[in-house]
Amino acid sequence: MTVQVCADADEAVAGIRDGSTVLVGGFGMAGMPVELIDALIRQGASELTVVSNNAGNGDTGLAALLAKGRVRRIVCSFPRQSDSWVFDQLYREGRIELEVVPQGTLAERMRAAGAGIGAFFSPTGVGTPLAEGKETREIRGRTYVLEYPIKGDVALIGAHRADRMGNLVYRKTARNFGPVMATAANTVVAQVREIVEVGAIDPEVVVTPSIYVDRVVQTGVPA
Amino acid sequence: MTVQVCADADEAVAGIRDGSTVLVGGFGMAGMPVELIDALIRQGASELTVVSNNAGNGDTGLAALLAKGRVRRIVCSFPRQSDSWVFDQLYREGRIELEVVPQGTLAERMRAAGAGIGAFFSPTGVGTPLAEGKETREIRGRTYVLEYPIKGDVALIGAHRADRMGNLVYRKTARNFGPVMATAANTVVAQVREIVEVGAIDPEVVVTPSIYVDRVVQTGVPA
Amino acid sequence: MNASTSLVENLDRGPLSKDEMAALVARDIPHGSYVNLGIGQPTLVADHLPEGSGVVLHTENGMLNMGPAAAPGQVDPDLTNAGKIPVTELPGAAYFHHADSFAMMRGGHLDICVLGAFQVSAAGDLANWHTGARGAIPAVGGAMDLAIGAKKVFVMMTLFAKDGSPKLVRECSYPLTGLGCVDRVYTDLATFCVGPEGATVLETFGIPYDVLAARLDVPLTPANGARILPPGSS
Amino acid sequence: MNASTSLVENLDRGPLSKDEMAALVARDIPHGSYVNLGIGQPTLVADHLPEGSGVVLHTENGMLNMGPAAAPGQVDPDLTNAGKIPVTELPGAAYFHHADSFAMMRGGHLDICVLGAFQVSAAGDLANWHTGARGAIPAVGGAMDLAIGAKKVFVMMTLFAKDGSPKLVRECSYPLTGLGCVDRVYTDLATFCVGPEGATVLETFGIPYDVLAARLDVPLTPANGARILPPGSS
Repeated sequence: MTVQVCADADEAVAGIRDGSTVLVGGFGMAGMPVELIDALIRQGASELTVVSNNAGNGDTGLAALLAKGRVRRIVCSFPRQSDSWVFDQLYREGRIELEVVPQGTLAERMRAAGAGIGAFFSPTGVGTPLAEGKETREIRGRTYVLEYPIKGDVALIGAHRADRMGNLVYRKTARNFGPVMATAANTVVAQVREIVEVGAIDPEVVVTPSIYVDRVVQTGVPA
Repeated sequence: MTVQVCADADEAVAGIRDGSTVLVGGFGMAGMPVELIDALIRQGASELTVVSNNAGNGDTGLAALLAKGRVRRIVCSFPRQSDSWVFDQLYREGRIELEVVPQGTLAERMRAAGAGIGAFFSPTGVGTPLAEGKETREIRGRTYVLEYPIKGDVALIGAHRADRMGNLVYRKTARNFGPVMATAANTVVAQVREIVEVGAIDPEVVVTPSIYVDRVVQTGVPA
Repeated sequence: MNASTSLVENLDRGPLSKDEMAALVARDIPHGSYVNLGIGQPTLVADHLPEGSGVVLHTENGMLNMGPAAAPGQVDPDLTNAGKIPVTELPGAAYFHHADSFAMMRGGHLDICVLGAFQVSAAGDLANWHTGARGAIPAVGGAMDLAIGAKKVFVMMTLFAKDGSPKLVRECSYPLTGLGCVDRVYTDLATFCVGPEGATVLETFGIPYDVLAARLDVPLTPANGARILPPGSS
Repeated sequence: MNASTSLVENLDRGPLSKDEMAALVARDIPHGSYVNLGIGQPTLVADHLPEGSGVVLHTENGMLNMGPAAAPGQVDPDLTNAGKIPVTELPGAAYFHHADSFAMMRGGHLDICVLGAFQVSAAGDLANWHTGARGAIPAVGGAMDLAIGAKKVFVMMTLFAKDGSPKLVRECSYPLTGLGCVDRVYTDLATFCVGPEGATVLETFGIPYDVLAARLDVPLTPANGARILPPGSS
């Protein structure tokens, strides 16, 4: 359906419910939808499950959301970083649940959700603690572990540019999880540096087609 | 490894062995690697399994390869077309095996081969003759059928432009199966309309990164 | 029109032409929908979408916001629809590869697809790819992916085959395309909702409900349990 | 160097510095390889690739043909490596999203990846993501995908931990990253092939083979069953 071009980040995150699963784009700060996360803090939804590569850096963005006690559970590949003190403390105090997922499995499980795949056999993690309790199968001489989709109620992503239909392009390695998460959530919200007219993005270079995008908001300065 | 920039289509298809599985790009004529197929006919490999969306049109390209009796088995979604008389006759005479695969399953099975996925549960085809004999499973209330990867020994694809490293871009709907097949074969051969210097393709718009491409050949006229 | 509206018997018009059926389908596509139109008759629906409908057309061979068929001078062999017919692109279009295109379909992102059919069952089973005839060459294309992928599946077909047999049936006798996947059936004589609750008649065209029901070997319910003749009907 | 070469005991040099180990790894990367260098020590390998090596670096966060770390004036927050360090792009680069990047890894398209390790077993099992210590926060990142995905996995590590325990072991005691995935181990004291046949010593540095073997609790074989002192060695 037609994309909603929002006046500000608060409008863009309106209606997110307590208990939602929120996919949050970015790899470190590249592609991190900081303004949307700040708006989500103001919006107030709690008991969230957050799916993101990391578990927050420093005291802003995802770390600030965690610090407010809004996140019940985090699904990520790499929570522990030099500046992940907010998460570290919550985790050590038993105030947040953690599911560690290999990074490629995290991406592929979201892709599966977006692509209508019910489950898939992955070679990643076989024989490791992260495959414990999971179904395994030998296929053509190799062992695989069965992985299930991760679907979001909401995805918050950062992109470089949107047109007014919702087509998105990204910039350099800030692309990372954005295009995958955009396929894997019921409501996809993108913050972008600039919104351009329909037709201003070459159809050959669109990375996230408009069909996936529900709301866009321009934040910060066009690059 | 470093891409081989070939002098002509014959060099590009050299070494394809009898009995190979050959992925052939294109949807109808858009993206069809006609010059590579013609070279494959001259090259002489036989007993081939061909994986392609269609089973040849008219008397040229894939149809000509079939007419020469080089193809033992074809895996495709839509063999029967108004101008598929070469295939139709071979099939009715029992001289070619046919595996019909839903188009999206065909694409996804090749993607799985390229992405290291051992098998995946798809909702497509459940309860239909094309799922007969396949393992099914109910996951979260929906029934899925288990599908396995399709891997090629060789992929022959058509693209619009290559740089001398092997990065590829396509044009409009001629993109179709090319990018997927490029991930799914041991040797990937691309015919392109023009070969440009390294650096002449914007890294943001590369569709098939060089890592997937083994040989490129310039055919026809740059558009 | 939705299933809670009462049955309307249009006795002053019908059977509908293909274009009239296409116009009915077009009327039921909400503003801004992402839609895939199957090869053949469903393609006609595009001609009946009103100016400013905001409807975005998907083609399985890797494009969103496909435009009309190419005029003779516009033909670009790199730009075709699923039927291999040269088409055009509209502003805001996007191209993508086949795995992405079918991920979009299978993943439930298309709002509506419109397909032709050999048979549809009251439960919404679809048969539209293979007559099962001996010697026929099977060819499925993207039909199975569309049937199970789109949020809503609309079928456009004549209600009776050339031999007079009904195409809305208790159980499909032709090989299936998908199980319980059809939501709405648009025919020359009537429109139906189908699904787990069975078949509901929404509108008839040139035939009273009772006559229609007698010609079909399918338990039918009139929409909303009521039957309404539009004003001016005989 | 390949495993059919006879063992070389370099008694005039070693233990190797990190840079010397990185240079050894760089020497063994064939021209034109597509390579992923893990976070930390493996990053040093890039500095030892010769001009014109044709090696293309992959970073898991979605890029091929990554260039060196960004100089202070070049920093672009949209362009980092897997360690979140600002980097640069080389001509012929390509960007792609995370699912595509890990499909590339898992699908076996990278020729070589170079990783650090806590432990490697003689069979090639790798432990490099988690010490298993109580209270430690697990964080795996892309290590498991790289370990099972790349055609060849090279490990760079010191042969002994700070507490003196060997890191080349019969069985890893730390939680595994991957089973039987490591091909080559580069350490300060020796280089090894590991795998189903067990551990083979290719070269030693500053330590004779016999002394090395006595310090490890792993059955070892000298490469090609023969031991060769290079000319000029004492």
